[in-house]
Amino acid sequence: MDDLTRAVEAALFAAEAPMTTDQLAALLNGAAVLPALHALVDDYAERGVHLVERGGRWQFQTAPDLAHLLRRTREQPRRLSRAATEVLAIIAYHEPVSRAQIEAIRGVQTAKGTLDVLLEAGWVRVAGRRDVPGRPVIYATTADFLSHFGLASRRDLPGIDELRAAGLLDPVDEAFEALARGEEADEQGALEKGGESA
Amino acid sequence: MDDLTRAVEAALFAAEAPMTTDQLAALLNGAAVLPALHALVDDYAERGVHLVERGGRWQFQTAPDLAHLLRRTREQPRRLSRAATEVLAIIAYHEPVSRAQIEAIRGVQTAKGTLDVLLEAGWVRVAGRRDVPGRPVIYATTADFLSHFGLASRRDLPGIDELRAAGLLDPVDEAFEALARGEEADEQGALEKGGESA
Amino acid sequence: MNEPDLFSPPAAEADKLHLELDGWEGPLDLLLDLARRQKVDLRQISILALVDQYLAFIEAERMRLELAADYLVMAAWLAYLKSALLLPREEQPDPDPEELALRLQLRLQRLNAMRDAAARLMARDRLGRDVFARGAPEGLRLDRRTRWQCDWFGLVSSYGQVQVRTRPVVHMVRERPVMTLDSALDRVSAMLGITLDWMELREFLPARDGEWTEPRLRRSALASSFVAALELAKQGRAQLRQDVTFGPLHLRRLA
Repeated sequence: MDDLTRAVEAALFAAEAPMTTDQLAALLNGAAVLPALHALVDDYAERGVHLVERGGRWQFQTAPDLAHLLRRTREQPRRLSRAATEVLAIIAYHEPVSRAQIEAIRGVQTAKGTLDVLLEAGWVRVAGRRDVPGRPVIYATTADFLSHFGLASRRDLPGIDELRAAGLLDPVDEAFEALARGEEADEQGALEKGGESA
Repeated sequence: MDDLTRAVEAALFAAEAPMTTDQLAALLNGAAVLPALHALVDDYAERGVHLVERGGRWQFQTAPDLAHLLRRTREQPRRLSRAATEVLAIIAYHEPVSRAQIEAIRGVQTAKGTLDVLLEAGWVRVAGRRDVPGRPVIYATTADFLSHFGLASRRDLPGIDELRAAGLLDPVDEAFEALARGEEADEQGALEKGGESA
Repeated sequence: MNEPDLFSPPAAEADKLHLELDGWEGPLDLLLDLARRQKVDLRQISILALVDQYLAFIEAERMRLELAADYLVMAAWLAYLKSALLLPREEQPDPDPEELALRLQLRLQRLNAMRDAAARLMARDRLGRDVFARGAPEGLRLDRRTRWQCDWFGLVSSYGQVQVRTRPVVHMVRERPVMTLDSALDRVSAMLGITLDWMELREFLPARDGEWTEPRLRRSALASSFVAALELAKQGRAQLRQDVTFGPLHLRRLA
């Protein structure tokens, strides 16, 4: 590799932004850099790094076929908060349902973030708008929701009578205590207890 | 060039900081990256960009002989005071070393700012405390120090082997005892003429 | 001079010192600089000549500047060293001046070694000055995505809790037999009127028969009587006494 090509290679490597041939030439005492650029393009063609021209500016970049190696996604498991679980359950039992309805059923206001979490988890979707004044957004569960919870359909969710038989409608002190401690407020930020919708 | 080598090349190229072999392997699904690294070192040996190892971390950098072309566009790194360069050398050649040891060699107290400059530059770190009365803090150099000065490891410090062989990294007391015992009679021949051991 | 090799005349006497004291970091630094001017291996340096140079320099500078104390301390020590070195060998004091000279020489060698090492270090190809890392790395992106977790039971039981929480609830408060404070007050003050002796608080409670056998009612009576006793004491109508902590409480009429 000749010295000019080496210099062009080093200059582009160290550059903080893509460079035009004029900029390169100015750096390299007016040398004719184009042949060196073409030699480098060929040199790098089969490598993990390519030399490319974009709108008259030259830059190195990693080979597109390796992008998957350089962008990694790490999944972090995290438990759904109590508030989000309740909202999810209400949507599942009552869908399609508006936010105001959810709040009426829960007896507390629902923080914006709570629904966002469920949308992000892919368990809840926006199912349109209700045809009433204000046209509120209504929410429903997704196919992912069913598969995550091992349900063939929403009809597989236990009914009120079954819940009672299973003791799930007995008062749970813990639930009240958690509310009293403001656990939801911690998790959801601006959540206010005892909303006006009760 | 095989796919692993291409991937290692692309990863180091895209990385914002030097990478260890472990980090590379983690990125590339546990592949054995060392052969690929060595292949790349050879590949780039004659080019304008080199692949180098600094303190166990690998990085691409421009070839030193092209410095004159690239330097003009760059800000000079911070100039260190003579005191700071001496303190840095003492830490590098003697590490881990306490402030008192540094001062014993320099024969002068170390201004507070001198060590701070080196710590701030990221070249020196606190390496714990010595287990002697007063538990003095001890200092050592960092991986960034090796990167900055182009050292693969501390063994590459200029002249360190000669200094060690000549006893010049030993404290004065030790060197004096050794001379008094005549253990280093051969190496230190010239001193004997003036010493009391004659 | 019994060691002519070591204490040979300075090699570079010609070097006139026109130096600012600010240029040195302390006396050892100045000594090393003077030693380097002898242009010989530090191992063969003439300590005596070095001492002379240092003393001459300090003398000259003293006229011009306020010398820092450590320079003067070093000068005094070197003057002592010089005189000791010039003594005939058998008269040399303890510690041996040649040992002191050797130690000084060793220190100068060590400082010199580090000064050279620093210079060689700084002259290396330095990242950001001589060699350059990638200017605009694309970066290895690590996207963090949350995988939300919730199980069937959690879902269903939280729905149950919503139902429980929002279902209308009727609270029933059962009536409980109590002795009111008013009746306790009447009772205790009436009984205090009977005697001037100390009486234990429990003696003021109704006898154990009929409804007064009921433990909760007795507890209520005891509590009300206690509050009544406190009230009477406050009004200056009764006196309270308790001999030990948690012991029986006695009261009597205040005449």
